[in-house]
Amino acid sequence: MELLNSVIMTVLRMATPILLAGLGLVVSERAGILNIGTEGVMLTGALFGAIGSWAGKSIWIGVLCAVVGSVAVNLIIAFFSITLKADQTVVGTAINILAGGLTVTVNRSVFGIGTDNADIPLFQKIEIPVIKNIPIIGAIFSNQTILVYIALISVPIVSAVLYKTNVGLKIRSVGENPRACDTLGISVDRVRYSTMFFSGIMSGLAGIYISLSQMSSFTEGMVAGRGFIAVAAVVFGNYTPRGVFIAALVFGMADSLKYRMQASSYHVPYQFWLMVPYIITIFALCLYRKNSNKPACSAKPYIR
Amino acid sequence: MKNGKNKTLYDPLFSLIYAALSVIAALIIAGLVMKIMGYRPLNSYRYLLQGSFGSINSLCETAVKTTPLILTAVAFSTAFKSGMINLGATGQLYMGAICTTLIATNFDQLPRGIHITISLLAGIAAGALFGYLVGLLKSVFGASELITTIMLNYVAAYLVSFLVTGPMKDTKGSNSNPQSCQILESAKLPLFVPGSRLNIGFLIALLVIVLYFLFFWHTSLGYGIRVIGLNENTGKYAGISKNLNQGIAMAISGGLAGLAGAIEILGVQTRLTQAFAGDLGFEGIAAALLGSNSPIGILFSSLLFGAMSSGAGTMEMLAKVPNAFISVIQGLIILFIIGRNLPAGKIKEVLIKKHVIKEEEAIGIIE
Amino acid sequence: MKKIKMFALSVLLVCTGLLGTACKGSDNSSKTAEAAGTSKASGIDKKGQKVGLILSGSISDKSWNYTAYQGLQLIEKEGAEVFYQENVAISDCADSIRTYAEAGMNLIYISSDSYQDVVAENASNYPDVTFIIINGTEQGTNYYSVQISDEEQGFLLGVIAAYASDAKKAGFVGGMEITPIINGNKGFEQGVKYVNPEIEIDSAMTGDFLDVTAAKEQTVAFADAGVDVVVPMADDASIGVIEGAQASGIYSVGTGDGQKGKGPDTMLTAVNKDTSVAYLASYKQFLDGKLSGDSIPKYGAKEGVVYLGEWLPASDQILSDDDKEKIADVFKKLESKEISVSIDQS
Amino acid sequence: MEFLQMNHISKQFGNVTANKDVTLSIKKGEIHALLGENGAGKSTLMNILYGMYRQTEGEIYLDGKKLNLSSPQKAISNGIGMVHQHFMLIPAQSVIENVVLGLKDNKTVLDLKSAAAKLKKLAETFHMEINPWEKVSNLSIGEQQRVEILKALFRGARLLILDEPTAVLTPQEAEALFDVLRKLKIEGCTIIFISHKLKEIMAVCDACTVLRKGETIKTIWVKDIVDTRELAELMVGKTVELTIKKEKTEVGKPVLILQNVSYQNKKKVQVLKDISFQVHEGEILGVCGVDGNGQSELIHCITGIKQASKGIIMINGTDTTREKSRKIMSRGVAHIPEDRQKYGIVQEMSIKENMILMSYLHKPLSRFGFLQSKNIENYTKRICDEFEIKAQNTDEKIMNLSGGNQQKVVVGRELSRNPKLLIAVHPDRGLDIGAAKYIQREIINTKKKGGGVLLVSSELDELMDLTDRIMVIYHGQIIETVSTEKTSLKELGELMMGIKNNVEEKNA
Repeated sequence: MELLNSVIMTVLRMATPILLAGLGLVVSERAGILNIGTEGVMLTGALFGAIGSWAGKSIWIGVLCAVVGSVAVNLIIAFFSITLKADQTVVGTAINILAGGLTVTVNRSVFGIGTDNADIPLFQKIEIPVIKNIPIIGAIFSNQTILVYIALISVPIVSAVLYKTNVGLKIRSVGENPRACDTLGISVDRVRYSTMFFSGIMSGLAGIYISLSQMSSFTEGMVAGRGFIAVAAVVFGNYTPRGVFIAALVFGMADSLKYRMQASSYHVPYQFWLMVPYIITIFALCLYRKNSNKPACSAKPYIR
Repeated sequence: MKNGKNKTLYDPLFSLIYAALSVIAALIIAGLVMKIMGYRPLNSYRYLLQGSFGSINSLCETAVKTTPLILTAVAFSTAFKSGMINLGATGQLYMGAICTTLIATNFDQLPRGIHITISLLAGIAAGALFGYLVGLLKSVFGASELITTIMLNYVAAYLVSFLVTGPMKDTKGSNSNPQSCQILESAKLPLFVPGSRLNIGFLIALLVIVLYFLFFWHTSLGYGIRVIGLNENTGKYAGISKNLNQGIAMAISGGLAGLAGAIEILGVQTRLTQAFAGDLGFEGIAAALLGSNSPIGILFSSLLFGAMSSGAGTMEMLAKVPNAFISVIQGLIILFIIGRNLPAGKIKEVLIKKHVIKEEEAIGIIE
Repeated sequence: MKKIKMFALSVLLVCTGLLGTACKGSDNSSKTAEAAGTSKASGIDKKGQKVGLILSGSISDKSWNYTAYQGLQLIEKEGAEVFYQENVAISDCADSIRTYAEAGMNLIYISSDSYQDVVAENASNYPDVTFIIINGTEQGTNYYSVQISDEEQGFLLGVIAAYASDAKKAGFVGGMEITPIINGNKGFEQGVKYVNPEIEIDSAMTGDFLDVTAAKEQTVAFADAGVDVVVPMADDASIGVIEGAQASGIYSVGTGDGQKGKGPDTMLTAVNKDTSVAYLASYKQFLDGKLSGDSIPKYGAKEGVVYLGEWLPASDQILSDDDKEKIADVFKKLESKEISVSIDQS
Repeated sequence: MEFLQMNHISKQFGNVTANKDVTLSIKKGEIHALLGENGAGKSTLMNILYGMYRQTEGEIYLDGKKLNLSSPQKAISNGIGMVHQHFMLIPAQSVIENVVLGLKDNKTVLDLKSAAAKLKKLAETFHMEINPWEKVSNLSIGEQQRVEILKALFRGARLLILDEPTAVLTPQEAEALFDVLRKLKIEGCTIIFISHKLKEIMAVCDACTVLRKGETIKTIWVKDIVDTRELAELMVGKTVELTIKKEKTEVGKPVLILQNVSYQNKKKVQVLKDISFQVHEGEILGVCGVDGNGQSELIHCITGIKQASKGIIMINGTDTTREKSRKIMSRGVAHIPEDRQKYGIVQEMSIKENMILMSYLHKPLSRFGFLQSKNIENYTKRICDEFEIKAQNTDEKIMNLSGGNQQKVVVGRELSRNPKLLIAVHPDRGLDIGAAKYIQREIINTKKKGGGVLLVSSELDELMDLTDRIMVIYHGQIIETVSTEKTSLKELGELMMGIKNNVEEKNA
């Protein structure tokens, strides 16, 4: 039982950053933006969160900085891909390269190079009074940091916003048929910019989760491909929040399996466990061919 | 449709000037950032230059670094010409490197020339197959190459990691790092300038640029691929198969990336290690875009990026600017290049608006 | 309107960056200025020496490369002008050596034995330059090796872990399978067996020195498998092991005092390995012309490279004073070379 | 007082005049037809009314109020709704979502249920059956059109513009649509009905304004029309003076034979039904019909872009039914495609590169897989001279050429291959008179050289000028083949509108 709890907790921990970023991406991808640059955006969030929390002596200032940093980078991507109609892949690639270099440099000039971790306020684990006492669920769902709860709660919220609200309808429509939206008086660019704003917030949270919840400081290159995985999770999850949730769990599961397998005596080389999620994504991509929710105008700039 | 402004915008000379301006602008902004961070930009740039062009040796190093960039850039451009965006150069490069290493660490009876040739061919073949797989996934299942290539990058990287920690691990060496055995002498690429690391790989890369030019502008197959990439409908009308040509282009693209991996192994690395390619794949994409997929453009932009990464070491070693800063400069250069759409976008917008109107007119006429 | 928003945001972005920079500001700029300037060293010999360091990882790894960097800083205090390059790929090492040699370095430190072949091949091209390979096994006319006793650190870790394990199951989380880690692991096994041959040992490599998350999850997985004491040897990622132990409520022994903040309730102590001592010592030998190719010096407990950290509060829960004394005793025996740890057996 | 009054509207695109001093007045509660040939300016006029384009000159009054329609939103808020020929729907979403999309008074959380109830009620008022929760992609074309109409009505449209609404409908669906329109009229809605099908206009409209070449010709009451032929004449206008001399040539053996060819598209709609005909050497066979009656599919089947689902196609005595287009093209077939921008050329390529599109695999342009630049250059120069293509040099990008010159490149490329069979689809659409006449002469030349020509056009004048025989296609069937000498514009106009031979009845 304890083992199960622990496995589930690992899965949750590993899944959270992918889930957070993925939920943001679902929204912007539904509006027709394929954001390869998420990796760089998350890195920025991770670093800015650490800086903010350290300089402001409060985790909440950290959260604010992470969000501001990520949103800013995401809006740069938006500016290039929406206003300048640049190729979204290219913009994303450029941002990844840029952020990779900039975070290293900024990190060093801010935190210096030392063993003494600067004293960074971190996320505190939260105990939820009632749930805490329920046997299994209590162990899993109580005593996590707030971002895990935000990620979990965001799944139904994002789902509701996408499918039940006026804004959500606009977002989905803009990705499907921008021209039709234009004839109905919806500003395609404005909707797309807003989704990039939101996705920036989520990527920022994902970033600071990695640096200050999963870990306790920023280290260089710490996002380690999770941004790309988040992009893949959206495809794998067939562009729905619930799907992204499942995808994030699968990715988290594969990650946790890797450690379990090393700790046990099964010796399937861990690299193969690590490959699994990527291969599953490719399979998912092939299978969704007919029933894909992929927006019809994904990754295409709208030119009036 | 005749638009003077538009014409000048795509003029090669204009492109060259624009690219040069982008580089300068990126350097200025990066310099400012450096200044803010407490480094000395001018001093750093001096070392950057010294490290890339300062001596025969630095020139050779620049050429060494340029070699895989040219190959991955041409790989990206080849796929791009057929309308495919191949973000998988990294993975294809690894697959090439694996197969090359397998051949190059075995078969010690082979004469040198043959051993090298077979090793290179193995790399090309492995990369080509991996690239073709992407084309196949697209034509059969409609899976977007954007995602599949990124996913396959990881698969290949983990495969390398598995091989060098497991089956291909060097158990006889002086240290126990996860790496393959050293390749045999008979498979090492001959040096081009003795005493440096510059090997004939650079010549191969230059040859590839020439072949790239010949292929797309002077062969029937290349021409057909370009038609598909530029206008699928016209291709259909002329009976040029989209699936076939995109598959061929992806295979060539993957093969070139595989060749990059092969040359790295045979000429530079001499053994397979984890993550030895680093960001080569993505830098190749950047070089291709910077050179707007033209042979000359790719040559110059690869040289630029190659010079940067060869100078980066010197800049770091002697001006103490972190290596990572080169990425900042590269990222900025790409962004400035895309910024070209700023004026072009506006003009295009007008053009396309006109076109749309025409289209709607046409629709009005048709039905 | 859009543009104004964008502008405002970019200003914010820059400001946040600046805020951070400013906080560090003065400290940082003085560092670079100092590096370029001269020092007030005493001996004539010491002045104007140029020392380069080639690193396999990042100096911010808070471990191997960081202590190497600290060693370089100690050397700088001795009056030398110092330079370093991080994340040098093996294939680029030759080029780095050339650049340093051409820039007039007198001494070049090579931080890892993975570059050994390259150094052996290239050293003769630069007869005026001296090379020191950390953890190397070969010597030549102008290159020398200096070894760090990773096994002694591992041994001590093993001893402590053995005393602290109730479940008779101890875990070792390594980064990648490279020489120092492998030696450390061998030492660890001997240390555990030294105390109690019946204790079961679980070892795992995360395959990465940077992926802190991987190290943490590996530790949690160990805990689930019944391990109740765990030790890290994964450079940057070691923190993850301490955090993982804290999270799953098992004990850990750190590899640096700096890690204690990550395991307030479960970290017992640290067995430090400060390679900077070795750097400084070998530099002094270099200055005095005492570097010799006869035998390879090994820096361990005796030389002050490996040393026991202070006992942390958590240690009182599981270790009796008697245990602690025994551990201190083992350390003394290591210092006096009464116990020698072998790396030959596998 | 007129409900809608458009005064002296002119619209200029560059140097093309789409509308010239058009005046349109419509009474409240009227179904008003806008009749005209393709390119007569109907769509442009309506797009101006819907705020998509700004008129160059002229004023619009609705209910006595002057309107400034700078965007579709403005038009919508003034009670103008438009059902575009290409539906502006989002297939992946449900009907009700499509209907409420972008409504001004939407609440933050959508109340789709009450909206659906409202929609249902609205639909019932007009005897339309619709399931608000069905995904649009699952609906038939007719149902989708209903959604479009409801979308407009839901937004309170008082004036509804229907752009060629029956073009995509089956006769039954069209009948249902007419019922809806009549009902709408009773409820006080004003409707503008764009069409060139006389029968429909007679059936459902109150008045009709005829446009020709961007100008208003006449507005008449439908009840005053005694003979529909009168309308056809108004629409088509007087025959343009013949400048091309038709010469009799020897008609030889058949180069193209179709036997009972049928084609079903992906949506399982029977687009072509049992088509049989022959084209002989030295003959031009015209295909006449309103666009969208199966012409494109017919051409695609012959040229191998699509595969016929039934029947046999023979070219020069070989069965090519299952052959790919490249093979077919190499059998001496030339094809001038319908939309040169989309199909005929590659904009980003040079003249030279566009010139070799069909023959880049063959000697002397290619040898051992290598393109022979010298031969290509000479080849291109020769064609440019021969076909009077005006360009600075052969390396010029084709997008920098005028539309006429672009088309000349296509025509030159195709005709210089000395085709035994030429398939030309709207070869002079969108060209100025000079270029159009030039291309027409070239088509005649092909015939003189002994080639057979299949010419698809919706311009009757062109067909009368060029062809020997004319085949009329209607709803995917050949309903009549006439000898050009013995027919008249009037007869053709009636045939293509399905008046003379009532096909629908024949089908039933």
